[in-house]
Amino acid sequence: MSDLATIAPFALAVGLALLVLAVDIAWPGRRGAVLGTTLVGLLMVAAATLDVGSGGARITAFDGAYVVDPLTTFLDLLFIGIVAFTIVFAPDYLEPRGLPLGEFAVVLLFAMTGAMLISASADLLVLFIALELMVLPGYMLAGYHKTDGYSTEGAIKYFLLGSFSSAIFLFGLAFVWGLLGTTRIEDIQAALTGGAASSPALVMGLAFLTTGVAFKIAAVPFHYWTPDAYQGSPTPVTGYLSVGPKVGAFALVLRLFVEALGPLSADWVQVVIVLAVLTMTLGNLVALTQTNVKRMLAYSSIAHTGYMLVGLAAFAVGRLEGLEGLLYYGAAYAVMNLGAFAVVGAIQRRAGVTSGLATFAGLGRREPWLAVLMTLFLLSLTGIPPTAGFFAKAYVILAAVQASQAGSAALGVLAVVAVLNAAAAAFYYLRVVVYMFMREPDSEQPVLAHGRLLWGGLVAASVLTVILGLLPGPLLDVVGQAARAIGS
Amino acid sequence: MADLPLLSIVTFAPLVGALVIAFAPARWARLLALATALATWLVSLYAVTRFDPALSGFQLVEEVSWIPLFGIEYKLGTDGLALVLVVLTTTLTWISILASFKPIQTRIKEYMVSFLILEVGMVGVFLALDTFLFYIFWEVVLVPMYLIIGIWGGANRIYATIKFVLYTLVGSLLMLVAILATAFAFQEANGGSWVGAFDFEVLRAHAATAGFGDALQMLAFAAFFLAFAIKIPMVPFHTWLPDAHVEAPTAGSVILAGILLKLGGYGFIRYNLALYPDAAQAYAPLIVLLSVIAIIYGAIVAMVQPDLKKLVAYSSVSHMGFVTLGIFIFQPQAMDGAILQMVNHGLITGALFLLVGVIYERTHDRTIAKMGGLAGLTPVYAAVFGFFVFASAGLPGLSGFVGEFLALLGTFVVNPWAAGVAALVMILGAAYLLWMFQRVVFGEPSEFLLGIRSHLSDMTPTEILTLAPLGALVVVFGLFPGILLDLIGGSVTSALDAVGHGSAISVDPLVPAVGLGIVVAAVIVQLANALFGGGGAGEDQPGEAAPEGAS
Amino acid sequence: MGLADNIDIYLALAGALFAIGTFGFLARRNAISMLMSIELMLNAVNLAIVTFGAFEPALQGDGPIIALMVMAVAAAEATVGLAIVIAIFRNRRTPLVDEYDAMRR
Amino acid sequence: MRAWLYLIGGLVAFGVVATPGLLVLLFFGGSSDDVMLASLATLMLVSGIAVVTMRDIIRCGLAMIVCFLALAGIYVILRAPIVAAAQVIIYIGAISVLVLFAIMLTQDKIAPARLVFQTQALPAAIAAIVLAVLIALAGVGTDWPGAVDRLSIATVAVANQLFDEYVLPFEVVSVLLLAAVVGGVFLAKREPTRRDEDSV
Repeated sequence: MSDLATIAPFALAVGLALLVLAVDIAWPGRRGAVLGTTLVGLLMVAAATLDVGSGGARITAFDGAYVVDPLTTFLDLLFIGIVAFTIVFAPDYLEPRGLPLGEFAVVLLFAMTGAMLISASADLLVLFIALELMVLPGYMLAGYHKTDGYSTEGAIKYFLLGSFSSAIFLFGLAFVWGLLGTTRIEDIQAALTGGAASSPALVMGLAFLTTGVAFKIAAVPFHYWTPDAYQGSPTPVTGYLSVGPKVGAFALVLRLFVEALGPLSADWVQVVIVLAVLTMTLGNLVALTQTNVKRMLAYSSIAHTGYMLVGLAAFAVGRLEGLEGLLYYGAAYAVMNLGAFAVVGAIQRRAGVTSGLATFAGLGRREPWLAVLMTLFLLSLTGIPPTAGFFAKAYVILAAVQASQAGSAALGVLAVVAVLNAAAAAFYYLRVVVYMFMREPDSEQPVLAHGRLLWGGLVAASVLTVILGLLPGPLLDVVGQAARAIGS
Repeated sequence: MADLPLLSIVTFAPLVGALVIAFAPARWARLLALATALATWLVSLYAVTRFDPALSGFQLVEEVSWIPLFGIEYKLGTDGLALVLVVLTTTLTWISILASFKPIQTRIKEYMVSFLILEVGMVGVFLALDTFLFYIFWEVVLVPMYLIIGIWGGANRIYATIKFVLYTLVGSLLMLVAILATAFAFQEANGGSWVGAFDFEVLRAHAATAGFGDALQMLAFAAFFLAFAIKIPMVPFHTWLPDAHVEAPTAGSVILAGILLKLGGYGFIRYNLALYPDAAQAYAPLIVLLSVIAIIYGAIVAMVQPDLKKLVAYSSVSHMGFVTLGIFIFQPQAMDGAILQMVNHGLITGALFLLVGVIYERTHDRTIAKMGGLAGLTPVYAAVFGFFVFASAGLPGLSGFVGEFLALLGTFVVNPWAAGVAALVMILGAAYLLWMFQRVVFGEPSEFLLGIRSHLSDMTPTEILTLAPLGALVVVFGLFPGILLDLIGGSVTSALDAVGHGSAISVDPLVPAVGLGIVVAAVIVQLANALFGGGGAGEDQPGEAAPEGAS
Repeated sequence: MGLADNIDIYLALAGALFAIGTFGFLARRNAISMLMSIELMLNAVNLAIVTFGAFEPALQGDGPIIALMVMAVAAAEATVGLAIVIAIFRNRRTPLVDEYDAMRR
Repeated sequence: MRAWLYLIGGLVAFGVVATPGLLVLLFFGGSSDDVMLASLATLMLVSGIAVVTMRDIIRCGLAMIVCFLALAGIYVILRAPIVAAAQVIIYIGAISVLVLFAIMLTQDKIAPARLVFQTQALPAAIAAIVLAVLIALAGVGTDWPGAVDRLSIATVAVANQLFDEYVLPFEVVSVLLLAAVVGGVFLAKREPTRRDEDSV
């Protein structure tokens, strides 16, 4: 396959972003045109991704800087799905606030190209630039409601900490590169396997890389940008930010730590275990005290990072299931969290409505279907069967349990910490249910009309949430293939 | 007919009904729900006729591969124990739905849907033969119960529901870890193949032959035990129960006491004994001790409750203590007794909660001190109430007696001390129940009741209809416990085969002595509370008081 | 061997500049100052990269190219960052980051 | 009077920067590169510290330009003239100008720099010093494989490599810049719409 054919999905995605930009300039303010172009284009990108990845083999291009394997295909499709959901949920929120959809779609698509490239990187330089391509649009999206003080405040904090962590990450990258003399992931892996001497510079480089990545996935104690950025952003953006960049950052972790630095897993797994415990526990504890649903979901997304790190830790001590669990968790989390944020956004359809808990009071009576769907997403986030969130959590815990029986006692502790956290999380997720069904609103709130697109997206998300919980088989196969691509 | 997936129908018929109700007009919700519950009940009765008690092992098994990667299956099957409990469930469900017709006046549709989904979960727990499937049903039970208490419950319902959910989730999630660990241990032993790793029958066979490792057994047993002990509930994991009962609507209480508590006892017999027999032996003395404490503690705390519903709730703690005692003494009679006790407690306590509901409907109060002289005001009610109070107190000839008696008999063989203490409590139980009955029913009509004389009608035909089948069963099972014993004989034998018949757990006489000491201390605290604090067992923290009144 | 031929000197310099930038980021309260600090950090990275390129034959041609790429990334970051600074200044009339605390109140 | 102060200040600054170079010359007898490096390094660090400590943010911006210039000089010593050129064009020509522009736009006279530092300035300083020492130690403590004398880098070779081995990152960087421009224009564009604070 020629280089160009191999990067077709990425090239198409870039082309799509430009096309949407052109459409928006040619017919300013035509939401339908933007939406249609974007969704059809995303379908084509997805088709190209499937086509390129259909062989299931590992294909490289550009002298081995670009790679397509089942992991790439899985992650690319996941990103495309995330962006598609975000685009579908966005208009209902943007329209009443007078925010344009065109630029939103363009910037979002650029972010998607970055995320797609991360998962296809076989070179540290490409990996870094792809990372920037994913996060820079994120900063802009966070500040998308630019006349709103909260949105810009979140954006500047997100930007400053993001850039700071990028610099740290890059410094670590430079040292690894200088020490091993190559930026190709394969070569790094080979050099490390071949016993490249462990030196102070390598340890330091590793420390910088870990810190930078911990910022990107918002692991405690590097999480403090999350709540402000999430709460301030326009709600559809929050949904995207809590899922897209997180999955993207985990893609980075997989390519960098699991693949390139895989031979050093014994060194970094200790850090991952500590991070996982801190992240789950503190994320949950702080989420418990929140009275704003958006902020609560932000902190809970920190906790979910912790569960995913459990999978990573289990993989690092030798269980492939950990990696599979991590990927499954990523997909499940994307669906249920986007759904939950979509409901929050739908409630805020009228400009001026906050996402405080009080807004949810009486929703069960006011808009029963919305409340029922929200309940489903919240139950899934809690991890109650038969939902996607349950199976994902069970999978990750299974991996940790396996690892602990294989002799790693720390993983056993991690599994127990994870389930206790899941139980604690029930408290704040169910509190929203309490407000929706068991509290009467302080003031009368009007029933809102929601777009058909929003309903379509919500139904799709809820159906996926249930299917991923009840019939995990097909996705398990995909995830297994993806995990074996880098983890064997 | 033989090919009909009978158990799946019993399990999922309520779900179908729930879906229909969700999309049907609200005014049909009640009748549709009742029809669904009755149909399910009839199917479950038909399943009983298809069941052959003479055969050992599981019957009517249905098996479909579900998540082949891990050997997880959709597998249902039943033995006598499960079948008895399923029929108890389907029976109480339709009675509860019928009993909810009048009390539940808001969001009827949502209520009926929740109730039917609850039934799916409960029946599924009893019938699942795959540990993963079992866990899913186990958690499915949680959500509708949460909604039933949280939406249609009393003033302090939000506090109660959160407590209920957190207790239950902590236990069940640790159980999930244990389920996964067990499956993985099996997979390792099985040469890396996942086939059968979640299949209960395969696991049980493995436990009986090769056996699981000691460390796994001890930890996994503890995790399962915690989940079930919270559900049953055993002292000291019981504190959610009084809150949940007090706040739950009547039908919720009936199901909670009648079925949900049995999930714990069923779990002990089905999973703890069969999968981790060595650990069961090791833990048994401790559990017997806890059981004796629960029996005494529950009875004494019940005695000082000022609230009718709380009294019945605490009596449940005491009665369920006989169940755990009977199970973990590893004696055939005792286990027979434990299972009978589960069924009978379901019938009797269910009825008692219904009766408390009847009086609450009329008076909007449950304080014992405000009652009195009901015998004169509502004679039918007083008579029915008396019947079930006597049944609960263990009057010979009624079913409550049989279970407790058998459990004590079995215990006596192994551990006369424990049996002796528990027997004393039977008398105590009679005492507090009869004292309560005396205060409520006899004597002069109280000021309070006279004040609302006009609302104080006697029982309606619907109410009698809900209680009549329970009463009939109490008499039948009291006189002919053999019906049940025949059905469950196979289950008891196989459970005891796993763990070792009548294994001589020599419980030190110290054990009941220590238990008695703890209880005496508890009694003093309770009495002090009752005298000076006016409150209950220290569990009525103010909690998260809901701003609005009961709905 | 002369001072300028010692790789450690350059790396120490890079480290010092990186640390200065880190200090600036953590200690300053003005958004633009923080952005400038980040630029210092990125320059430190570049110095390290060019150093590796200059001292290791295997990386001879790669150092400058990677450094150029990093510069381009820095330019993109600065564009976005300053755009956000201007947008927030329109709302809040202050560039001091620690006064952006509306959501914690 | 004022002019004299500036002159003296300039002399002192020159002295600070030139002294290390002279010292190197005197004590180590270093080559011209060594002398240049010592002076430029000093200039870079001093101006870098000025960037993060000075009260007036406009002067911080100017100090940053000096810092970048010194760094460009160091790149020349490292025999990477193309990077030095890019440093001047991109960092000084584009980024610094952009920063100064933003400073002019946003510095309000009513918001003087009362407090330059956050409360955690002292711990941050300690952390930074520890960090610098650690990085230096890590560099010194590592035996860099294949480290030889400084190599000259032929510009033509760089160009060839850029469009051969590095064509993918090159293209992606262009996409990145495009994305930044699109978003930057949207964010910085003044909207006619109202100012509202509601979305939280």
